[in-house]
Amino acid sequence: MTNVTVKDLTLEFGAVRVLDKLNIEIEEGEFLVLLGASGCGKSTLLNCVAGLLDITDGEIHIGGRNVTWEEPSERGIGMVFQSYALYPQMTVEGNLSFGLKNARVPKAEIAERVARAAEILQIEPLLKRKPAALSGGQRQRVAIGRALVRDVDVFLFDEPLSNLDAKLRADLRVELKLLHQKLDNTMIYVTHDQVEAMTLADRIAIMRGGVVQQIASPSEVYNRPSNKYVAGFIGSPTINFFEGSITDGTAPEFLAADMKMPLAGYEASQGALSPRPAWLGVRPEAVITGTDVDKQPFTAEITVELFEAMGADTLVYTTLAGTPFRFRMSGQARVAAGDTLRIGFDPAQGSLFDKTTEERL
Amino acid sequence: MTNVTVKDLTLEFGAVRVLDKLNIEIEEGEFLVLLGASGCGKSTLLNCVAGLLDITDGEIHIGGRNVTWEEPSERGIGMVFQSYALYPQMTVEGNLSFGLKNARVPKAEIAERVARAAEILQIEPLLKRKPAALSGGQRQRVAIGRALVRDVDVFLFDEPLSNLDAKLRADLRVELKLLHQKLDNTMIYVTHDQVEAMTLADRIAIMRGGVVQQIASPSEVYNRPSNKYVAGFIGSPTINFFEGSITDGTAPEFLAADMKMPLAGYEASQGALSPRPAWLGVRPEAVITGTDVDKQPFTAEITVELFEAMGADTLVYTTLAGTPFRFRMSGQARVAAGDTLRIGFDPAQGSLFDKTTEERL
Amino acid sequence: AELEVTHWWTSGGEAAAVAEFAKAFDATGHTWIDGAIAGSGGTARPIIISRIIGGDPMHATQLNHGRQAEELIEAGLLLDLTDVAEAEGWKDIVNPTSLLDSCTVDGKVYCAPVNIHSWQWIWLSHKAYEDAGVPVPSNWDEYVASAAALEAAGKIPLAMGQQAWQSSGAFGVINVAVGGVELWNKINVQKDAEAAGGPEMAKVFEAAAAARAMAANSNVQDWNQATNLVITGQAGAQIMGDWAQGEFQVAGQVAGQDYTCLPGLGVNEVISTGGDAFYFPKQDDPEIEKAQKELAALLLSPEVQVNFNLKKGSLPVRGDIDLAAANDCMKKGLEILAAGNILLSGDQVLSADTSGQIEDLMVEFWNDPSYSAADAQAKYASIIADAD
Amino acid sequence: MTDATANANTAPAKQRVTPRGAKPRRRLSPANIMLYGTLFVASVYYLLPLYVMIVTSLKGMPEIRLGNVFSPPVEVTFEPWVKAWAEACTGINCDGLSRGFWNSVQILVPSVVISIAIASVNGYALSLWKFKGSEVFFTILIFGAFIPYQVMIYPIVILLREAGDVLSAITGTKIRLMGSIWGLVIVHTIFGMPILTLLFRNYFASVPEELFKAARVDGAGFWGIYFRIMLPMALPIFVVAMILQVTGIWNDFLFGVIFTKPETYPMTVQLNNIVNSVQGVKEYNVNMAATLLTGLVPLIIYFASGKLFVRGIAAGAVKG
Amino acid sequence: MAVTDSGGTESARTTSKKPNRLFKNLTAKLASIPMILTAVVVFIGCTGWTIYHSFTKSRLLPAPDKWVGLDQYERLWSTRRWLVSIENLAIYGVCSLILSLVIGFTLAALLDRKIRGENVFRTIFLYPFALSFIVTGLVWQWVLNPQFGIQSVVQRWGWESFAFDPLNNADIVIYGILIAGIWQGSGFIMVIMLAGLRGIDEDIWKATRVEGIPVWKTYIVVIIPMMRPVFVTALVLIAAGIIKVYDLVVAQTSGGPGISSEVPAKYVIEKMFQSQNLGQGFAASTMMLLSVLVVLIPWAYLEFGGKRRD
Ligand SMILES: Nc1ncnc2c1ncn2[C@@H]1O[C@H](COP(=O)(O)OP(=O)(O)OP(=O)(O)O)[C@@H](O)[C@H]1O
Ligand SMILES: Nc1ncnc2c1ncn2[C@@H]1O[C@H](COP(=O)(O)OP(=O)(O)OP(=O)(O)O)[C@@H](O)[C@H]1O
Ligand SMILES: [Mg+2]
Ligand SMILES: [Mg+2]
Repeated sequence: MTNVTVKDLTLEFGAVRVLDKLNIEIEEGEFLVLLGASGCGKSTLLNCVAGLLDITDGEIHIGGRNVTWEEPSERGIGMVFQSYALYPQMTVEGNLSFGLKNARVPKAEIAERVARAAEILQIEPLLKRKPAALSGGQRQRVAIGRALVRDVDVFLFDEPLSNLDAKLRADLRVELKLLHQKLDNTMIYVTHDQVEAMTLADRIAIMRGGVVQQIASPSEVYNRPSNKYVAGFIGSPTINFFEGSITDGTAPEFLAADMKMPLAGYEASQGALSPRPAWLGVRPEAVITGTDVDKQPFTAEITVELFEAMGADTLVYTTLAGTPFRFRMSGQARVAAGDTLRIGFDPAQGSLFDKTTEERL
Repeated sequence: MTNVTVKDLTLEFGAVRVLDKLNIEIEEGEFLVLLGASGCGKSTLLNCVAGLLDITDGEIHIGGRNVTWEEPSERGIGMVFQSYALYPQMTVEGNLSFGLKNARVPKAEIAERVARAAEILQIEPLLKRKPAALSGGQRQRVAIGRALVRDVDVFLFDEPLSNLDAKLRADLRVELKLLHQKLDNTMIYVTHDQVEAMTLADRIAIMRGGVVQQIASPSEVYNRPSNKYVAGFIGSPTINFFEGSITDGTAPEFLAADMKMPLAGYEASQGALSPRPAWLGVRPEAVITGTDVDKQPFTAEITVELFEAMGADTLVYTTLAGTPFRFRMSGQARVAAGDTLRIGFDPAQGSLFDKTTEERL
Repeated sequence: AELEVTHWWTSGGEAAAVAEFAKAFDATGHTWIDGAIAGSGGTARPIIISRIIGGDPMHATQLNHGRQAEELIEAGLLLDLTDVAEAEGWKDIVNPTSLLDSCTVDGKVYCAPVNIHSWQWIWLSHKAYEDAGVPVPSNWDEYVASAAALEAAGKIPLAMGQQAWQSSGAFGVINVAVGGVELWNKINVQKDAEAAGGPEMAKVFEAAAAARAMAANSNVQDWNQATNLVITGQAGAQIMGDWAQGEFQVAGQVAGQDYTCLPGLGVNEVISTGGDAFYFPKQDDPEIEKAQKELAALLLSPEVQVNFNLKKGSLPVRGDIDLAAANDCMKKGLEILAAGNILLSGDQVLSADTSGQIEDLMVEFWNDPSYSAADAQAKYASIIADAD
Repeated sequence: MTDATANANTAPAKQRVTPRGAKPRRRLSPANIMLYGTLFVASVYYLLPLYVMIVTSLKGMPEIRLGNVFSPPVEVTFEPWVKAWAEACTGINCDGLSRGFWNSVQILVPSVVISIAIASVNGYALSLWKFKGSEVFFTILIFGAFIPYQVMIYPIVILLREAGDVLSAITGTKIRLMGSIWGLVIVHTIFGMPILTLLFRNYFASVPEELFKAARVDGAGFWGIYFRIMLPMALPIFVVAMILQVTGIWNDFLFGVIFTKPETYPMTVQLNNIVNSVQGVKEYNVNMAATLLTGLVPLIIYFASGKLFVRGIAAGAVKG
Repeated sequence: MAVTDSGGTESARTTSKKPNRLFKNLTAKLASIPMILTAVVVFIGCTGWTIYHSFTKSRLLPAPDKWVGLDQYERLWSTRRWLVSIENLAIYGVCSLILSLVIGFTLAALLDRKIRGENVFRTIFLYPFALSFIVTGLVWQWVLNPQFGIQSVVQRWGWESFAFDPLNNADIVIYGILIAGIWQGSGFIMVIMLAGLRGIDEDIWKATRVEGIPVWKTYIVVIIPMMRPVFVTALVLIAAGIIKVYDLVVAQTSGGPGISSEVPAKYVIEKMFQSQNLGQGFAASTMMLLSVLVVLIPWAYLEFGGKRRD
């Protein structure tokens, strides 16, 4: 059953159209991540769903009701902000119970709900403190708690972890994931951190300039990006693109500079691959070195120009077919600038994009 | 030849001792990264070296001179800040030349040096713009340029990339590395991002509470952390620790809960391993799954509790020997919560720490 | 030389009078730079004094003569005019002599008195009485009796400004009229607190309380606004010094025809001999000092005295001049003066501090109908007891 | 499934209006009536006196005596304005406010410039170049903001006299601070210092510290950083300081009258003279015209830079 | 923050000499000389001078040798006018503090509701601040004048018994002054409040809307507590103005009717210059200073002692 439906949503700030006839359907219990570069309209979309912005056109349905004209508090949503937006003068308990008190929920029930939320988020010892006396992670937990106590169906998160440091972010990410498994609410989560997006999402919606580019499961988005933008946006280190063309012939091949890359086995979206100028994207971790290289459909000899040893992995920078090329090796591998290496990969596991439309082939 | 020497540096803010008899020697042309948790005194140390803070005790030598009481501008250093700290009212060119004008460098030479720096950093087209009209990455480049034009021996960076988004950070990281290779200046670089530390540093100094914990090359820090703090601090995802003890016997073994892990081949710091309570640290990427498992000295059967698919890799959360245990699998691997997997690793490749002193054994 | 002269004569009649000084002085080849400060002595005095103390004094300044300048003289900040006084024979011509006495400290003369101002007048509006249909009274008692008729005709019986010095001055006038000169002297000169608290004084306070009731509807601030009420016939009378005459004159009214003046409220016909004097702060430029002395002499010259006092409505300080052009009221005053019915002025006998305290008391008393005469008298007596 | 919910939702909505697009808003909602009503009532309170001033200044005296203060002028006359500007008398000078205008300007310009210059340097030193005891001096300064001016007049008169003497002794020429424009400038600088210093200190404290450090590394000293970096950045707060000082100094009466002479009396002193020199009846129309004329300079400044003022306040004043 | 003057211990082994502490930040110290002089000589010196002379029998000129102990204070506290002044100041102070804050905040909050014509309204509320107290006093004297002002207009409309003549009624005259004082100063407070409101995180508003908190309640329960520093700034500014109130009273009522609108600053001035009793004036001003200290010291402690903004 769909829980949140956004129909033809258009939003303009004055003359600027920030969202353009946007459609999204979100299933009950789904964790949808909105991912995109800064300024692409993620927060705007979330605010529209929450009712915090007056939309220009379109409809929003939550839990089967058309809530387009309803107040935020009546939509059955809870929202968590990047800046936490805790009420600084109230204790954690006050923060959690403020909305309930205002809705005239009986005292006993308030206490119970607060206690439950505090337990779930493990913030019981903090209940009497003021936000200023909390660390960033604790604050964010309280902010989540504030949405939690409202017993709503839909949670909206606007970059909830951006203000935390890397370690804390990783921890809270896991907590959020577990929380979702426990509660099974619908969650819409805005981020521009792709690790968060990949690990948390049931589906990822990748936005660009107010338009959804692809909405699919993380692995689909990662492995079968629907266009060149998505492919380049997702993945770190960034995917390598070769500019070239698909050659006609019995077995399709990709011709970049002077290199021929066999495409046998490529799962084309529209059946067969026809010859045309195109981009080929190859992920850095798809590249293989060492003993198994020769099993790969495509192999080449490269010179290490620069390498970054990051502990677990080592990133090697080189040039292949006239374009800069990055690939990943094990952290245990010993390389040095100037070394010559044999690498191999399967171009058919990569992604092909039309040269002009940049759509996946 | 040592270029920067910090001798018994002590710094107190009022009653709080932030740096405590700190000693570091930095070779000419070396890239030293100061790594540590927030508040450990990295910026303070850097400011002391730059002469922006009055030190309480100790000495600072740069290029063989005792500069302890000299003005920042006389020390032959350039500094780059996290917030870029560009002068908002000046054009990029004005920003670059401000220091030179202050030093009454002849006009022609200023122009030349600015041009050279602009070329190195590829910011020629931006020279006439004000900082407000630049993107984050461009601003940071200008900030680096400001240090560059001063033709100094020592560059100090205080988290120069923290304010940039992930992608830009990765790009600029590479640029910095190349810049260092080209200039061969001494660089002291503060960060709390370990990827930066690992990839950029010739040596990493890991700080904690104003004290240097370990100062060594990245791979040494990563593979042979000198104590438990360093081991836990470096590496993402975090290293797994088993609490247990080293058993007496012909071949040393590590006993955690009911599991026996062979330690044959462990390179102990002090010769032999004597029986004692200890921690064993095993990195998540040292764990092997799939066909080669049985070649490993230690194998076990685990149940997947949670997994995070991050595209290139998948992180699996489980419990081993009674403690939470994380390990990394290829992004292509298909796992689900509840799956049972066979894993293996070589405990001797891990790190052992004394239970009480937490020093590496 | 250019002499900067500060004063607070800014109302119509006053300004016209001061212009006479300026004209005469300019005629001698010097320049009079006018430094008028509006808003009564209260505003002007701090300015004058701070400038003298601050070492950048004006060249001449108006001050009420009397005790105000005592300390400035002691501190040696004011110019000694004894040689001018002697040369001009002020001792002989200044009448009454008390005026010169007030300028004299340790036998030296420090100021040039320019006029005699008497508080002891009541000014009655003919128009108001015509409108009310009662004859213009000829003394205080008649006036009090006519108040009801005035009120019935929608007039304010007594016009009073609300500034403290007006309240205090009007009380002084009633004091002299009702209690007599002797009582006044006992209290103000001898500082007899017992007399101040005594039964005779009680009568004065009762009379003042009655006057207060008559003035209840008069809510103007400045004295000349109150005078204007009389001029326009909105009010029956005003107790005010002879400077009020200047206002009648400017309004083109004629004494005896449009208004009546009663010295000493028509009861005790006396003139209090307060007045204005000019002081000359010390300068270190002999050129200027010379000009200052010239100005001092000029101020008392017969011609200037006549012209000035005619405009100002005050009495000249010399007894040897003929004021043929003077109007009825002035003539009345001159007669009384000639008869020697004179009274020292409050400024001459009380320190500014004591005057200030009395003003505070009076302004409160006049404006607070619930302040009983007895309470006010008790407070008054205690002020007199502490006076120095 | 999706279709089902969509249909279920749209079907009954066929009869009603389907909520779509922006929520229709009533212009005259009770909330809006309250909001604008309150603003309107408040505006009346704030505008009433200005209206009275303008209307009265355009009436003739007879009309004033008859009508009420609020009735618009039947016959508009600019006579009072002319009189206030050029003809009103104080003592024997009958040249109205015109005399004071240039004096005010001559006092205003150096006072504003010097007081702001000194206060901005103070604020800058206090926020970025702290030295031992600097906070103590600052605290004293803030206390100074609360001292009634009147209390200080007497000692300051003496101080200026002594300072003048000292300067005379040093330079060998006769210098008088008391009574000269420079004495007044000093007084304005002193009394403007507490609030202005607070303003600048708060502003400069909010400037990123790294900027300051970068400039130090670049070899700029105290003045270099002040003039080259901080000054250009601090425009909004300079606007605030300038507005506060212009209005404060222009409106000042007490110091103007005590520390100047008749030939250099500022406009407010002339205003006081005109308003308090009652010649017969109070000429309310002239008084109002004079009042408006006197207030014109600060009013124009406010109307012209109101937006910058608010922005500057936001930048500096409320962070303390 | 910044360069602190926390010099270190002398260390003999350094070859480079440690500079003298006094010359550290020398330029900064030199540049601060005007401030230091003002603070020490003017504010401390003059205050001390004033306090000292309040124990003397100074008349027109300061007389440091005529020591009279507490006489001046005894007289001060037995003077009705002083007591009235204090009472007036208290009433005026409390009312103006509360009203300025309430009106200033309310107007700021209204302007912050994204209304049309914000600039116009803001200018209307702010312009009186550009006028001097003298002007303010005069205008309001005129508007409140029972013969031509509001009272007469309302009466002419037919409400014959309408009475509103605060300036002529000793019981309420201080409120008449208050009306003018608020008119003049509340616009500035409004601007400060507005600046404060604009600094509030937009997300807080969103959070309260999601939780369904009514707007008025959000202001009272959430926003106002968050604006504490702004209120403190406003409070300081208002309080500094209150203690100095003088011109307004002089222009509007000259302390009348009677002594019913006297204020301490006026008492000080008049005692010093008109009554030529410096000692008494100094005693009164010392009392004023004392009251300032009573208010200020706790504040200063909170601001500077409690949390060091280093
Ligand atoms: N109140 C507003 N008025 C005008 N334009 C706005 C407003 N709010 C946002 N925008 C514009 O709308 C676009 C989308 O903004 P939005 O905040 O939704 O981006 P975002 O995807 O959330 O970015 P970020 O990752 O930086 O949070 C931006 O170009 C922004 O400039
Ligand atoms: N001016 C100061 N006064 C007092 N304590 C200070 C001051 N500056 C820093 N500290 C303290 O010194 C310690 C070290 O601060 P420092 O800024 O060097 O940390 P850091 O390692 O750079 O942290 P981060 O990664 O957050 O930048 C912190 O505990 C901090 O609270
Ligand atoms: Mg956003
Ligand atoms: Mg830091």
